[in-house]
Amino acid sequence: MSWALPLPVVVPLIAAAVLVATGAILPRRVQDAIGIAAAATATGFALLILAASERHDVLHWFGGWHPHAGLALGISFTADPLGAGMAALACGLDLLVLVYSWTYMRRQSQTFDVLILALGGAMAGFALTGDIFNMFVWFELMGVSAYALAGFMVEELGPLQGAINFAVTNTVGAYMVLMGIALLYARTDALNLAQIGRVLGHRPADRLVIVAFALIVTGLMVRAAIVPFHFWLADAHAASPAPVCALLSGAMVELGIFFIARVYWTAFAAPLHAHASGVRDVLVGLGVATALIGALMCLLQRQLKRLLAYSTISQAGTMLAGIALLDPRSLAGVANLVLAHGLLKGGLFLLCGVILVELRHIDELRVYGAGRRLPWAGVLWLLGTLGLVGLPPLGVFLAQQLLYEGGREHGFGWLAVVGAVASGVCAGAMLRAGARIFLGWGAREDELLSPEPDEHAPERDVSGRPLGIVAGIAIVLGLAASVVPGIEARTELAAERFADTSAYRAAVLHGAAHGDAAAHVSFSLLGVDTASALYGLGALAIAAATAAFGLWHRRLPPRILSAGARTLGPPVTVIRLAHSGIVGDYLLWLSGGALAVAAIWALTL
Amino acid sequence: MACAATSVALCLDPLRQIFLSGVYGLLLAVLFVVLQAPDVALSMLVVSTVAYPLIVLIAISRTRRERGEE
Amino acid sequence: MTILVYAVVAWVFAIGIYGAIVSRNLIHLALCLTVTQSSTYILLLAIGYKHGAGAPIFEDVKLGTAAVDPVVQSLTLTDVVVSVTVIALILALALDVHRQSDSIDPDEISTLNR
Amino acid sequence: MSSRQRLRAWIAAPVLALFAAILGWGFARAPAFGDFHGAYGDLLNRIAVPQRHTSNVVTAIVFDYRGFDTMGEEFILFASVVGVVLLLRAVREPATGQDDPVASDAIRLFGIIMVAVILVFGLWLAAFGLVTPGGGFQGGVAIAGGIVLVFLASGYRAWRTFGRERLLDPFEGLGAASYAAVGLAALIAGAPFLHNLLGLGVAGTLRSGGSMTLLNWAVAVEVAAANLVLYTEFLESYLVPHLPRR
Repeated sequence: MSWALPLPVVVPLIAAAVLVATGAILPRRVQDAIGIAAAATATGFALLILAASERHDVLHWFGGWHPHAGLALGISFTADPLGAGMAALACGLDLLVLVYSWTYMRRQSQTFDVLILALGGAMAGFALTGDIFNMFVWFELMGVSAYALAGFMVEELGPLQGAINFAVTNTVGAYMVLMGIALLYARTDALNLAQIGRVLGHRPADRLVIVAFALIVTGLMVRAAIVPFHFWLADAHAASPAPVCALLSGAMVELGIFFIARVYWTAFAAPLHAHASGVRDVLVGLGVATALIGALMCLLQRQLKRLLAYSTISQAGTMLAGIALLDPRSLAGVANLVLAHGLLKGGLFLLCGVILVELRHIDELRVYGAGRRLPWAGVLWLLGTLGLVGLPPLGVFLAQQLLYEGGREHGFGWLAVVGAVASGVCAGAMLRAGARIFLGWGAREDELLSPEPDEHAPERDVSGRPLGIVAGIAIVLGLAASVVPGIEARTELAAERFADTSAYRAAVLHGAAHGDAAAHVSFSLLGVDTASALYGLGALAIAAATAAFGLWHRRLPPRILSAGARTLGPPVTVIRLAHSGIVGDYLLWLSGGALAVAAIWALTL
Repeated sequence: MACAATSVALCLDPLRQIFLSGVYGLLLAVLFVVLQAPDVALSMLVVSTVAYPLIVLIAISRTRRERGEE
Repeated sequence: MTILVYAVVAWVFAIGIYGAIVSRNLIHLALCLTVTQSSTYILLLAIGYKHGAGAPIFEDVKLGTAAVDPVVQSLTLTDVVVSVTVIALILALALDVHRQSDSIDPDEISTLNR
Repeated sequence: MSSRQRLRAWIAAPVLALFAAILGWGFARAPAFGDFHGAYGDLLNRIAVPQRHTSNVVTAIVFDYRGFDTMGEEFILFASVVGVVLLLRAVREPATGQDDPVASDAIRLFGIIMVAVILVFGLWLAAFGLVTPGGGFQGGVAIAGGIVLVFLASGYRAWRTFGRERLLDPFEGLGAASYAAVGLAALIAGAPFLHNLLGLGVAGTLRSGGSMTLLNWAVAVEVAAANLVLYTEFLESYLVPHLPRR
């Protein structure tokens, strides 16, 4: 299978280049078809690689430069099930987005397809690479194509500003990553992750390793939208076309999280072993802060894409907290969360596009009640929301069950409560918006929500129904992600392999088979744990209460309302004001956050 | 080096800044030659003398001109 | 010498970001980012430098002569390309912003006030 | 300067000073300046010339040992140029009756001579990349600069007829695609991606390095075309009269 590894990356990239080269010759529809075919091929190969990697890691040494006496000469792709799964998810979403754009972006220029393909190829490369500088290259390619896509609607100021904030903050993040890579090279003479891990493992971490780790993790956290590096995400999402949001939220943010895990396990686990609790505390803290602040901001939005964007931030916080537990079981949970969330959130963003096409606005107060004529869209919205809250046993439920179990083992049992509250509040905001739009419930005005510039709808003659089918596919797949027979055992096995650093090294540097070809993976059905089911139902209750409050808070007794406003008002206002949309502010937050992370680790490790 | 970088970053007038950044690019190129990296020095040279000034100057004049018109 | 070199790298990195934070002009901001990025070039090349060694080009030089590290140089080359592309994109965005609002001051164009 | 900006500047200064201090604190454990002995680089310095028949080890790394990075890098350039085209499309409405910005014949002649010099220099840079410093990227940027000067010297109208969509885009796409295609060819032939299949030639000559030569020229084409698209787009945005905003 080794030969197939470059293909999920190379096929979309070649297709992108061919589309540009033939731009003046081929009609638009043929070009779209080429793009879809390329994305489908890439997805197919990614799934093949995933299947093959279940038995043992698949390696590809570019240029045929196999390691020379354990010293990596060239660049390797290393596919383990989690990496290959990430690649498959990214390619699959890329394919869905291209199919969706066949209708949605009908009048737009072909450059849209080109950039989507480049973004897809870059994401696959990022997921598969085993070389840290190569990771940086894909990081930048993802970034460059995504910045341009975020600024796609150049006729409006909002998207441009969102794209600038996105580009500037992520560029600074990339420089931090690069600086960390340079430091690692100074210490280890290596760029291959396995080799870096081997050299670093010789002695405990010193200042240089700590600073390098802080820089790399900070840079990745910018991409992963972790508080206080998250500001760009909502601005970029609020303004990008819906299919672009689906890719950014569904796969790109998660890739940032994924690589934090990758770089920790392959390179830093051994030298930082003695300090694991210090690393864990900082990252869990950031994750929890992200989950809660994301949820709070989510509650305050009325523009649907911005609302979903903050829900992504909140989920990214849960993912980071899960990874920060540094334990294979939680890692399996995060992997399941990435899969289910990626599909569900991708589908929900695509659904936003449907709402925009059919109802001409995506502001929940403006389209109040107008969704009554689109009952199927309302059902999809409800299904997506239930999937995201983790209604047992669907959607992200399995992920949360694994995360809770992992958290309990490390004395972080309270994480379960935080997770339930965060996902409950986000889902509550989504239920509230859905109830306003599709049922016409609640008040027409809501002074709690932030006014936002609305989005101009695309062409009038686009029908929402085919778009809705694509969105529906993503949502249904996301709902089913938990209940695929055997998925729990498989991800747990995959996560254990992911965390088995020494076997990874032996596989990469000495060609040893990594993974147990004979491992029996059962196709057992998901066992629902009572405690997790209770947490899931609790989150659902929180969601219902939040939604009800959002819809009918004016009916509460005035005394309660004013007391609530006095206590909660000031902190909420402060958090709101921090999201100023000014790039200088965001950079200041970024450097302050980087300073804090580096300083805490420098002082405690 | 540090002084040149500082002056580029803190120079608030865009036109003067692009001039300074050209000088900074040249300085970097010289430094790279000293560090025995002729390949990098060459690309720094072509980038900082051809690519940046062209697009940045165009961007500056575009934004200037219109402000003058109104 | 060692301390001086690394201090310069840290300084250049920070001053570039500082310039970007206080920037009142997106074009200025883009050039500040190039300054930040230049610190990574210096760091990479400084890491690979060896006293008394030549360039890693063996045209008229006997093979086996001491040469500085070639890997960091190839990384820096990639880095230079990346910087051009990012600058071009930000400038293009700045031009569009200017067309919409007649301003390229990031503080003036904020429409996303919540 | 608004109070908000002043406040930002005052907070930023200590934050970044501390950040620089932490960076320096970590850097202090890096190898002493001038005293680096990286096993990776040393090994490549020893084996690259005999294995790859190129005298420039950096180029051997760029196009062979780590050629895949370079492919990614080409696509970064490619994607960003596509992005610039996308972003500037609104600024780029058809313009009417542009005058030539340069009027004097003497200037034109001088320009054309300069251009010839730069073009030759660019081609030389690109061609000898495997032997001496330089290579596809540096050569490509220089060539693009030269061509821009041709058209600036000989009048803008000539430049417009040059045509981005009909001429430049195909070159840009083909440059990027052919780099990947060279890699894919190796894969189809049953070797790893980007494996150097062609004969390596004699070290120090133009035809050394096997498929690295192809990759080098693919990069040169891609970079030159990409830069030209970039300049065209920015020039267009400059020359097109100010359109009323919506």
